[in-house]
Amino acid sequence: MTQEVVTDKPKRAGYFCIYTPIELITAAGATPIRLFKGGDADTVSSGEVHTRSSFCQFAQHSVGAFREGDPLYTSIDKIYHFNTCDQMKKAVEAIGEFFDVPYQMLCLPREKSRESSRAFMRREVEVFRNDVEGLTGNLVTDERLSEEIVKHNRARLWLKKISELRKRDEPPISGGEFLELVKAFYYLPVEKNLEQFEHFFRHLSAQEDTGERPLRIMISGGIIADGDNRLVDLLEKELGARIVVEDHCTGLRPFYYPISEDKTPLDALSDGYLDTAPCARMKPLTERLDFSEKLAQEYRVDAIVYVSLKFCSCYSISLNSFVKRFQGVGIPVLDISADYSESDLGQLRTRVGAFFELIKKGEKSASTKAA
Amino acid sequence: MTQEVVTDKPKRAGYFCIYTPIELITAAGATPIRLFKGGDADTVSSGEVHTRSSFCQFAQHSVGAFREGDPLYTSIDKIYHFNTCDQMKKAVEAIGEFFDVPYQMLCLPREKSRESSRAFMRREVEVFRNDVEGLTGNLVTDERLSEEIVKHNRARLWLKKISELRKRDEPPISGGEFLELVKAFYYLPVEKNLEQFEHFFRHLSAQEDTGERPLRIMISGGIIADGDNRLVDLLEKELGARIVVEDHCTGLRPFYYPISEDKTPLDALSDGYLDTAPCARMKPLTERLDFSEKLAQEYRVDAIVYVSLKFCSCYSISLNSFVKRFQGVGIPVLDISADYSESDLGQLRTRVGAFFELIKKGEKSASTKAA
Amino acid sequence: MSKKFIGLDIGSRGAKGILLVDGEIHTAIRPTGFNMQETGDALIDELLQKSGIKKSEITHIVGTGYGRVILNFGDIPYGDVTEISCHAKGAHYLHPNVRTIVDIGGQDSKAIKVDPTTGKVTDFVLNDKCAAGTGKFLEMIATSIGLTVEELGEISLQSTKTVKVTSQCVVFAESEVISLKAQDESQADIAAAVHLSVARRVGNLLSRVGIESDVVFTGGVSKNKGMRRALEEVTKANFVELSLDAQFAGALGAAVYASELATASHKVTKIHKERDLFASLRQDLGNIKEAA
Amino acid sequence: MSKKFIGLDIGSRGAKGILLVDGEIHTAIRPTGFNMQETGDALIDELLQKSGIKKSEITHIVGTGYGRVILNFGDIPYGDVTEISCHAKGAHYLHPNVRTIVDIGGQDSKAIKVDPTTGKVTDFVLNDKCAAGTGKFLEMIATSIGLTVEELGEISLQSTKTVKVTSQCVVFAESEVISLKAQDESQADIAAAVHLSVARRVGNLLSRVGIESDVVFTGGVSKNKGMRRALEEVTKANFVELSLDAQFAGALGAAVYASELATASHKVTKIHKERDLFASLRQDLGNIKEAA
Repeated sequence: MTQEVVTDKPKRAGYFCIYTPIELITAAGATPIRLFKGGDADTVSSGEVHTRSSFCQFAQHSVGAFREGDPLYTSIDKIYHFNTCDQMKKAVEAIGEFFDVPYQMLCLPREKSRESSRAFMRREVEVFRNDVEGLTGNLVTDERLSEEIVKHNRARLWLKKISELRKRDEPPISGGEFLELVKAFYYLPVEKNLEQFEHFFRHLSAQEDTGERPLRIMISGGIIADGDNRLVDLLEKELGARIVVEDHCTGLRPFYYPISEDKTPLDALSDGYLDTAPCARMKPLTERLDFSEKLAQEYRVDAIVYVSLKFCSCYSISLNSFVKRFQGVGIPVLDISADYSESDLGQLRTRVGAFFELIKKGEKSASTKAA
Repeated sequence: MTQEVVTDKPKRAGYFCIYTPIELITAAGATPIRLFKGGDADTVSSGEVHTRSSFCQFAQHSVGAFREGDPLYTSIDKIYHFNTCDQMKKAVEAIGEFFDVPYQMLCLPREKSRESSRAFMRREVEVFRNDVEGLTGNLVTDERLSEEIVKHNRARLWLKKISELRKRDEPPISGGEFLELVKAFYYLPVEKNLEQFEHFFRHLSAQEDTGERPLRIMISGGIIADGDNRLVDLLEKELGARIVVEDHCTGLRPFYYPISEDKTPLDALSDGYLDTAPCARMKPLTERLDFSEKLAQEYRVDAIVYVSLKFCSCYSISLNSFVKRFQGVGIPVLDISADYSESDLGQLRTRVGAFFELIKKGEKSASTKAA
Repeated sequence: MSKKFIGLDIGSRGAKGILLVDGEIHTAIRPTGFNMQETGDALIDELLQKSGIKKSEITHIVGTGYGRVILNFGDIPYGDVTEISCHAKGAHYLHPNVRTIVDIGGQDSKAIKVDPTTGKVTDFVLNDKCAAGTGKFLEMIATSIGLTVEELGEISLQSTKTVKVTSQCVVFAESEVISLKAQDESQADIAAAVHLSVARRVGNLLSRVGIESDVVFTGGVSKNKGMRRALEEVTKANFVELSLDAQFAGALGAAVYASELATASHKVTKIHKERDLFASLRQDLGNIKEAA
Repeated sequence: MSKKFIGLDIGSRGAKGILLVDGEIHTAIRPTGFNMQETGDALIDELLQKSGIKKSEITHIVGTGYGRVILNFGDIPYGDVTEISCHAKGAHYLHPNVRTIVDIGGQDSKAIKVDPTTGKVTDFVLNDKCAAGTGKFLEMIATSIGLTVEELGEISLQSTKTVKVTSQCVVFAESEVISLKAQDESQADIAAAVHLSVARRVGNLLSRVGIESDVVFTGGVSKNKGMRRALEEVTKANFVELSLDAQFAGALGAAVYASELATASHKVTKIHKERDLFASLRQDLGNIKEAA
């Protein structure tokens, strides 16, 4: 059914942000790889040569991984970047300039409610399609694209269903484990994932209860990179809480809404990605807060840990509004300002520890912020 | 000829960024005020309550000025914000949320070469027009708008002509003085400026030479706020150099290109503001570098001082490409990382001093970076 | 026989111990040594010696502070509580009307809201990843002009003229101070400026939790009179004095928690062991990530 | 009669003096006191005493460093040159093949490129507004583990195991060091990690100017052997030793500039006086800005 000529080694299209319609990449016969490694201080330090000390460490790490010759990163044939934050945009420019990686910038409008934004997004998605066609030499037909939308929807749905097992009093899968499935989505072929996710779902849904009801945590905020395990391990392995849902772009959030299978495929992608569960850079901020609250209620969380990387403008400042919202709802929020240095585990332990002491005392109406 | 009803106290529309088509504000009968004060450490400290320590001090100062009740800032009826950098965008959201200032965000596409960007900008300009009409209750007619375009073009042209007097070996106006005229453009009514600028031009162009030929400096980089005088004073008053041209958004740059008077006024504004001499957030970066080089050549500068505020992603990282470009041209560049604290005057003096020592030794091909 | 409780506050910069016997308070203090356990043992020895009580009489020990999680006292039941909860509890014990606590320590500054009926924390904000607004800031500046932190505080009270230290970063603030010195500004005025700079940052934290009276100032820096004056100036709030040296508030809170006993122990639900289910997935991921 | 030149380097953390007589070098060093002029005078007295030369015999003095601009020596001609130029000049005087200088001082780190034919600076990069990668960083860490910076350097050479200090911020790096201590890591390994952390940041500066041999290490931190080893490890470059204690490089360079005399004096073109032309504009602006 597929019409493209498959070469021996498919082109690899790298991307950082989940607003990238990867269905277009696979439909063109290329392999999408999300570049979201982080957590290593040496790589950060290497990336700082081409960025600055005031860039968030995820941006520095992303540049550093190219500079250090990370095999996954250097295997990328082209980077597609849907206009995220300033720092990542500038990081991509630096990668292009200093490591000769071709890249294409695409603009993501912020005010999704305006008709003009929607039309503009549709045009950018076309620019994107034309560009990946140029990368692989394969035309993207509507038929192929529809197939890819269906496949990716199914993979997203499996992840959502697996996540929903965490609505049980005793979640059969930990937050740390869920993140491994998320990695599979971004690193492995969708066909392979469809098999595996179904297998995981059947296995996990059959798991028996032992009657425990751990403290239920939602993680919200900015990116939790592949390799940045400290907070998750502290919460789950050391303090015995369970992360039951992630309101961030490397957890459940991007899998929440499917792409429409009824519209013409380009319209579906354009609207679907614009309307994905919003990140903090999107406007209006209330929509983002509504979604966070919806997730927190749906998963019956006891408390929220809000993480933002040091120097991240978007997530650090929207914290204030976030806290205000959840104060109203009566779910306590702990604010953590993070980086990839190893110095602050003791501080992290104290902040999370004090937060847990506060929650356990049944002060459900309290909201607690610490950074 | 004007059709709007002038109320006793015209509405004040505040804006931060020069990509805001102020002609629409005046045509609707409101008063545009550019909010670009900076330089005071106490105001910064106050603004930090609603931002974060990793926001640039201009963003913090902008929030702080509202929090401290600066009379000019608190007199603003509405803020219009054409999608600048993340930090200023978030600062505007914070001002809206915490000081109840209404604001409207507008999106400025980055890839101006694409037709889709141009169409989108045109739509955003319409949104802007509709919004200011709502603010004042006055309709903006094409006729009124054309008048305003002509008036503002004339004001811009006077500033450009005054600036061009600095092409003389002995500039009859210092860089510090030129910045005062720039302030007039942003704070005073255009009608008043038209008179004054002409008066200044006649007076300055008649000034006699004394035969001096000071060192000719171009300042490039991020914003030099109203109140942030240290660097200009150090260069001109202490070290005796002359700033002959500014490649930044509070100096000559925004006055370089006029708005077309031939197109229909909305098209003219939409294209004209998109095509203004580019700032570092615009793509492609080469266009920005081309403009910087053009200015430097036109004004025959001996050296460039590139200033970026600490935590400014856009201007800090594009520095590397900037330096590369001018290394090729043989004009030395000094890189200064600045904030509004008063601690670093000694360091600043050493850096600029060493840079001048280097230049004066005739090492014209050297490029020097310091932060 | 009355019950006897010990609270230990093993901070990164100093260790404090409190022995609580029927409302009677014994204190001990020493630098935190290389070995936290030894430091804890030494504090207990000193407390026992001062009070004439035997070790076997101790009912319960609670540890707090940086070193809290690695202590063990053999037969005596031991639990740990974070310093944030302990500071609140200690301040509440001494002054039941306290509603807001400002705690400035070496590396952290905290604004804590306390429930005046229970002494429990209802909200807290800590400084973000920046040392401006902490004791470290004062310490570095004091060292650079050849004073102790206490002297810096004392001398700041004699300030007669407003000068400014504006830099956020301790290192650059230090150079600011050096240049103020070079401009012949007096030590007193410089010291006052430094305290005001820290107080402004701490004031920002306080404005995020909301400041309610009574306000108590605790933590290592609370002995510094200049800091207190600067905080009062910035917050316009009245600070009440505790009847005990406020740097013992954490240890005292720990001792109070020891008396409440069970509160102090954590029940940790262990995470599921590594499962076979994930083994092959991990291998697939490893392959893609390592050798592309 | 031979000419005699003095170079003074009045830094924020220490003052150095060099007297240059026919290639013979006399040195003096003292802490920078409260009064820069007194410090300068005292250095000169010491140099005169050591060399047996009279003040009146001095041909020219050049000052550099933080305090350079405010000195005055009466009849003796005086000029000032920045420390960046002086470091290069001094290093070049001692070792004419030098092309790259790494200078780590208390608050600044610099990478300087030098023209080997003239000893003049052709390019330089300084650290941005962050103290990571400066001597201050080493100093704070050394203090926190009870060592001097020299001891920290010495002991780092005995490191046998790689541990990591990763935080950019001095204050947080200090807490990292405290936690490494708590994990029983040896002082030697911790010290090596701290030096490596600074060296990585300085290496970043060097990679921006491009490193060319011969490389010389100057500045206050250059006496630190651990730092030198860490820099060699990071840059893979060979560092040459100067025949004089490298912390005198700035003062020596100043003395060499003194011998080149005229180079040192600035001709400052004064800015036009405040002009009437702008007075009414300023008033208009003042009105709009103050009372809206």
